[in-house]
Amino acid sequence: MPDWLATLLISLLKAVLVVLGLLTTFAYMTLIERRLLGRMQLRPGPNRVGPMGLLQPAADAIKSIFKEDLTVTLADKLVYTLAPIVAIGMALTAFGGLPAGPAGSLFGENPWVYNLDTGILALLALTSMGVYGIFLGGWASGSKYPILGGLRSSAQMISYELGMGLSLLGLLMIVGTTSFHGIVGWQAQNGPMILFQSLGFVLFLISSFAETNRTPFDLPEAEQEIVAGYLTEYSAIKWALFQMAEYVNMITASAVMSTLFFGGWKGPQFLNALIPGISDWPLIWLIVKIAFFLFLFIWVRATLPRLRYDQLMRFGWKLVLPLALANTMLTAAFLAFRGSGGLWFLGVLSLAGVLALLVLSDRVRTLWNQPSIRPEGDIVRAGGD
Amino acid sequence: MGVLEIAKGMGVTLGKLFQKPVTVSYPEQRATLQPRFRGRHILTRHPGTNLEKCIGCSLCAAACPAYAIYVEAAENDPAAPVSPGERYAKVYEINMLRCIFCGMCEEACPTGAVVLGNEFEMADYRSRDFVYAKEDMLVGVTGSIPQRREATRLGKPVRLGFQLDGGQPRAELEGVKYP
Amino acid sequence: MMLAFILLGALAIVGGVITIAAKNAVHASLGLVGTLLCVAGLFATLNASFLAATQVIVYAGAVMVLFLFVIMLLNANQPVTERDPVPYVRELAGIGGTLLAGAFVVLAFTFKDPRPLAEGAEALRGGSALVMGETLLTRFLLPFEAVSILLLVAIVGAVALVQRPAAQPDGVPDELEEPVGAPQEERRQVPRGAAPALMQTRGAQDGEVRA
Amino acid sequence: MKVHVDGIEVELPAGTSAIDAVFSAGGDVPYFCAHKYLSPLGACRMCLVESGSPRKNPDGSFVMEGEGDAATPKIFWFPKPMASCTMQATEGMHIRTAKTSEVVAKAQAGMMEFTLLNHPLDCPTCDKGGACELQDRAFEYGYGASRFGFDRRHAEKHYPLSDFVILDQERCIHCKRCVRYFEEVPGQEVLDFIERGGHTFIDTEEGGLPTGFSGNITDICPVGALLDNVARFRGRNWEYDHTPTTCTLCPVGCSITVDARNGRLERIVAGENRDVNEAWICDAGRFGHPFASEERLTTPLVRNEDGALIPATWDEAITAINRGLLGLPLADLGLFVGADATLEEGAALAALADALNARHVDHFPRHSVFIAPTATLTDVATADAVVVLGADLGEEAPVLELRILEMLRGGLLPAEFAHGTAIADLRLVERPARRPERLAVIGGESRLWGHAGHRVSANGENALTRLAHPDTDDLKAVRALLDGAERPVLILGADALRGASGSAAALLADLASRTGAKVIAIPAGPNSNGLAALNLVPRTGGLGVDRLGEVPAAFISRLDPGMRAGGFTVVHDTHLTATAQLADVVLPAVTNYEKRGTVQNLEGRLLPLNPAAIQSGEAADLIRTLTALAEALGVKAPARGQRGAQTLLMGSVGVNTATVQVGGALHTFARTFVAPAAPHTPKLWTERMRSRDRDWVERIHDLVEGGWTLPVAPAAPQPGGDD
Repeated sequence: MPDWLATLLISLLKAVLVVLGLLTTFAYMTLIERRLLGRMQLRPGPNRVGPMGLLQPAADAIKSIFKEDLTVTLADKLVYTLAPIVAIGMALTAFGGLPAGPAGSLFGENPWVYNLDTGILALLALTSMGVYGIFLGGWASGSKYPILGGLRSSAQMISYELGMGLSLLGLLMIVGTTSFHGIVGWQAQNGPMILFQSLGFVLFLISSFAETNRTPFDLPEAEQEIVAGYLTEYSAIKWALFQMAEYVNMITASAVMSTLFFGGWKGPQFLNALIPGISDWPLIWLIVKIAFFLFLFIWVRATLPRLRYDQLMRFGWKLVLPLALANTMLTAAFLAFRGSGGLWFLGVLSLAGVLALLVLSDRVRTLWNQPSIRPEGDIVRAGGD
Repeated sequence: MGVLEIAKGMGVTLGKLFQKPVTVSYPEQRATLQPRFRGRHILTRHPGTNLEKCIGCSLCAAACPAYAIYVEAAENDPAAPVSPGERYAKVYEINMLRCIFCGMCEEACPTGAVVLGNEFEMADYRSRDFVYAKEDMLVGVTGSIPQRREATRLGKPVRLGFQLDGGQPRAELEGVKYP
Repeated sequence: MMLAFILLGALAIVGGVITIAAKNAVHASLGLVGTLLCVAGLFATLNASFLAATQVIVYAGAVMVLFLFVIMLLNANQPVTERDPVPYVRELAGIGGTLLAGAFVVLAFTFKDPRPLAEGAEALRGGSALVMGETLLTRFLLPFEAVSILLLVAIVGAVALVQRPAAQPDGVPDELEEPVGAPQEERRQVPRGAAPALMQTRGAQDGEVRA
Repeated sequence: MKVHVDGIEVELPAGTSAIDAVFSAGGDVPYFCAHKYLSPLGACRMCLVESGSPRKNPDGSFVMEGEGDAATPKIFWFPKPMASCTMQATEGMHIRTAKTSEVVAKAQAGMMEFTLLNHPLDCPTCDKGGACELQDRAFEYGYGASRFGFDRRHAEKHYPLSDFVILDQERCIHCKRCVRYFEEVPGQEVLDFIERGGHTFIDTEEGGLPTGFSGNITDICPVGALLDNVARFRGRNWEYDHTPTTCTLCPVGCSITVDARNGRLERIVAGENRDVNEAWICDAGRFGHPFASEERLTTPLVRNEDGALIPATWDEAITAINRGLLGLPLADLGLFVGADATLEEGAALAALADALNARHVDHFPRHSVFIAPTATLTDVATADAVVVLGADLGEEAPVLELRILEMLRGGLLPAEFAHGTAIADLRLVERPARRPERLAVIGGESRLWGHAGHRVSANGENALTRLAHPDTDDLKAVRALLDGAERPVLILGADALRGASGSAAALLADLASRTGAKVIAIPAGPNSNGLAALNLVPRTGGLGVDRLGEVPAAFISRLDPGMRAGGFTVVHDTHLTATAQLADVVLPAVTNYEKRGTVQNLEGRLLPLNPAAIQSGEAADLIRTLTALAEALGVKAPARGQRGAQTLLMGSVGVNTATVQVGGALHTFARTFVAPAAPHTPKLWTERMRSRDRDWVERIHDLVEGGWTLPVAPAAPQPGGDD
């Protein structure tokens, strides 16, 4: 077997493993989320299928697959089918570039599917393509609510994509590379990035919630307002694919946050003193970190109510984007004029920014919580967003 | 402090995660109902004579906003009276599909004969099975029509899926016992 | 590599054909998205991964989404069945196509050595952001800034265009205020040329602003 | 006469009672004992008002109040409230009701409390509940609470006064309406107060109430003391669908209200029609309704190959008729209808007969002669001499008997005001003097016999001849009564009309013109008068109902001659009668309680019928049935519904029955059709008061036997009982 073929096959195998892993995680994420939400709402949650409800995902899957797949008469059949595939495809592809351990640690192979020099950019590119799934799904349904929902959600995702990208610029400036390996390596030497880019992390976290359409930014699925938005006309497996894409995006977002701000696949260095080499164990650390962020996602969903649409847009454009820009400027200024000062000072500055935001949060809220006053004549003819 | 309030809320939800759920796995475990819960009607009897309290006056039917009640009265047989007085309900039917459990019948009843009890498990398949006759509602009859049908099929006593908080039904439900 | 190049190139051409041939505007846009993605793939095969990612983020991820936005908002995805709104557009397209084909023919005959390309790739050194940024902000600083000023001008122009005219005292609605969702019949009464021109400028300006 | 009620001045005729003055002024006074057609008594004391009149000086001028021009006659108020139903309003009288007078309001509330003192809280079980005057007035005028905690009076609660009327002595409030009714209206002294004070109760003589008109006391009882035993516990008053219509069991055409519940006819109560039945109906009309809900035919029946009648659809029945009448000349089809059919139905049948050129057309029962009525029932009540010739009114027209008895007690009709019949007409007196000498009864013995001053036993056929030419002293006396009276009325019954011929009509006309008597000939059937105006008698070469057996094929509607036609027989009836059992096809019919239409009563008054909500399956009235019959015969139906039949009627007799009002209107048809008829004796009681399979009275008896001796108090004391 030639080398290139072996590499290809191994890459394919890894890809398949990643997909399977992600889908299994997705399946059980639905269960875990429902159970956790249930417990947070003082009820047991689904516990009927199998012991403790463990077979619930299987039941859901069977149901989704064998349900009647409805298609609306006015739907654009091709795009209607393509949309969920685009959504899940982009979601799954995005995860492959994230390293889960040191090179060669997975039975002698690298624990990642592909490695790009422009890792973060590629990831952003792929997630930005995920908009198409929602957008086209809404349009192709040939129905009013889906198109409203699709427009809303794509507007939301585009808006927050900017904040998300900008909030990473500071990080990239510090590290000087867009490769995940480089970032992880830098963090292994200098400490987790959260220490120096807490403001950037907060903004990235918020943008991630918005990008993955999770509460409190789950407007695309706002059932009360637009009857589930772009999902309205979808049923059966196509619906499940969208659902899958959302959860996979959530997992990816968790993994990205872990990798970029919390040291990625490496564990805390001080633990090496207890068990030598523990921080280099593959998979474990990444999974633990991902699990933490997934729990955070669920926890927030159990707590926060959904934003209003105008609040959401104002929040994105008036708070997240300017702050991300400010964070970029701050970091750039620091890097340009720091002289011999250590990075800790940047950390302090960033933390101060976060704290200032916390303290000012009530004042700042008017930025996004109150509709701006417009002249009467304009309001009458206000079009869509 | 807007963020602080969010944090407080997060704290609340996290705290609830470690509390015992208030809901129960209903069919296996019994739900705990407050005694004031308003479920399926009970036609009570006078405790001493065991005569039906219902005198067939139709006032419940008149008060019913959903037109769920149908009453047909008849003259008591003096040898074997059904109710004290001259009149009793020969036919007393409530359509549980129409009933909105508002309790107006209970309020209208001059003798306290019809009282909303605590049973609520009445799901069934055919709409005609939701018309509860007198013998389905008289005190002493435990369980709804489908529950009793199922119990007969299995040869077991009817199992009610609830218990009362405090164990005692309302005072109006004379002679009614719930597990 | 060659295989990937041929595949992506063919797909890009197919996407282009769809873009111009599709009756449905949304399908046409999707074809364009496909082409853009394939071009990004071509960049990637040339080791210009930064360029590829940027291509996807900016063009496929943002510009085309906004195109689609506009198409959906204007409900312009109905197949074009009437005669062309722009006069002589077919003739112009024919001339343009001929010129382009001629250019390609000239290019094909004069094409000799792939070395400049390889040199470019070498210069990019794997297309990392570092090299890219250095090049742009040192050698090509002036063009870079010029382009950004151009974008700024476009933004200002777009804002100026979007700004609605003040309501007339007599309450007569301005021609520009014609509702975008008006039925075809009504729109046809607008003097020929005015409405399509409006649509065109809107589509373009939106794309520019977000880009 | 000017009377001031609560400051409102009203102009009233002299002799008006104060209570009517109040009602004329638009005021309201509660009352229980007063009744429009009974004498005022002042028993319940609820109608208390304050009243005062001006007083005159010995010189004839009014005692004045005030100075100079502002002086007005001084009103001398009675020191205490007065019962307005027994007080005559006088010129210049001032009346204050509870609306303006605290004293009156307090007095009425106190009186209500007093009345309720011994009234049991039976309302939930009482059939009167919801339509009870005591309930309503207690709500409007009572205190709303009782101050008395002691045990109430206990008395007989299930006391059957007759098979039809049940008395609850506890509920009685001693208004004496029932007692006065029996004394004043049917003239039967059978019911009275016994004991005194709070112990007063009502009882009958031995043997209970006489049947005839006893049911009216259940209508007039203001509480639930006297109740209709047939409708006992059948439903509550608000559950009934009330349909005001006309009773068509006899030719009087009393106004009734049919109360149905769940598609069953449960109760009939009297309606008010001053011109016909005032407020009274007979027991046959009131209690003789169970047939309407018992064993009704609900689908057509078709005789199959085995000779059995099996249920079928109308389409199948039409096919069967079509097949059965195949080859029969249409003119040979006999069309026979009962005489309680409406005018519209008759018109439809006549039109179909015309269309078919049918010869054998008849309605039954009818007399051979048609004597147009010249007297109205009001004429009867206000006559000064009535001669009843050959009639058993109890079987033929019971309420006519009441009107004759009204004549005997002076012919006083209660006054009429803007607010309706006088509530307390002071001219009516309790136990009025009767004048039996004004009534002569010629013929067989009947209930009226006992009231008549002149009784001549004569068999019917030649009684008229004998009255025209009196041969005995008795008859001469009757003739003298007739000759001497100013407003005599001659009433001819079935006995006199049976087998009568044209010469009898001429004789009657001669007699009437000589004596100035107005005439009522009681028709044989409930609507015989009306149907006589339609060509529903055998035509040239045609046969009547009496020769049904010779008719080749027949359609028989609501008639039970007990035999079938010579050939194919279609019967349209409400029950599976003897005739229906012989028929080839039976079509279900509706009773007159379920019809819309018009009938004409014995005095020539057109009266409307309204359909009550009684369940009768696929039953159809005659008009729609004839449509089916026409379809089976392959001809176009002359009328397809009520509208079409009304148009037909308009065309044939020139009467627009669509405009007939509830009270009815007198009408004389220009043309009548007569033909020889079989003799017929109406039997209202023996025919109508019988269920098809079982003696109806016996059923009531069973009911009475089964539930009568229930002890008032159960073995154990009832907590919160309905005492």
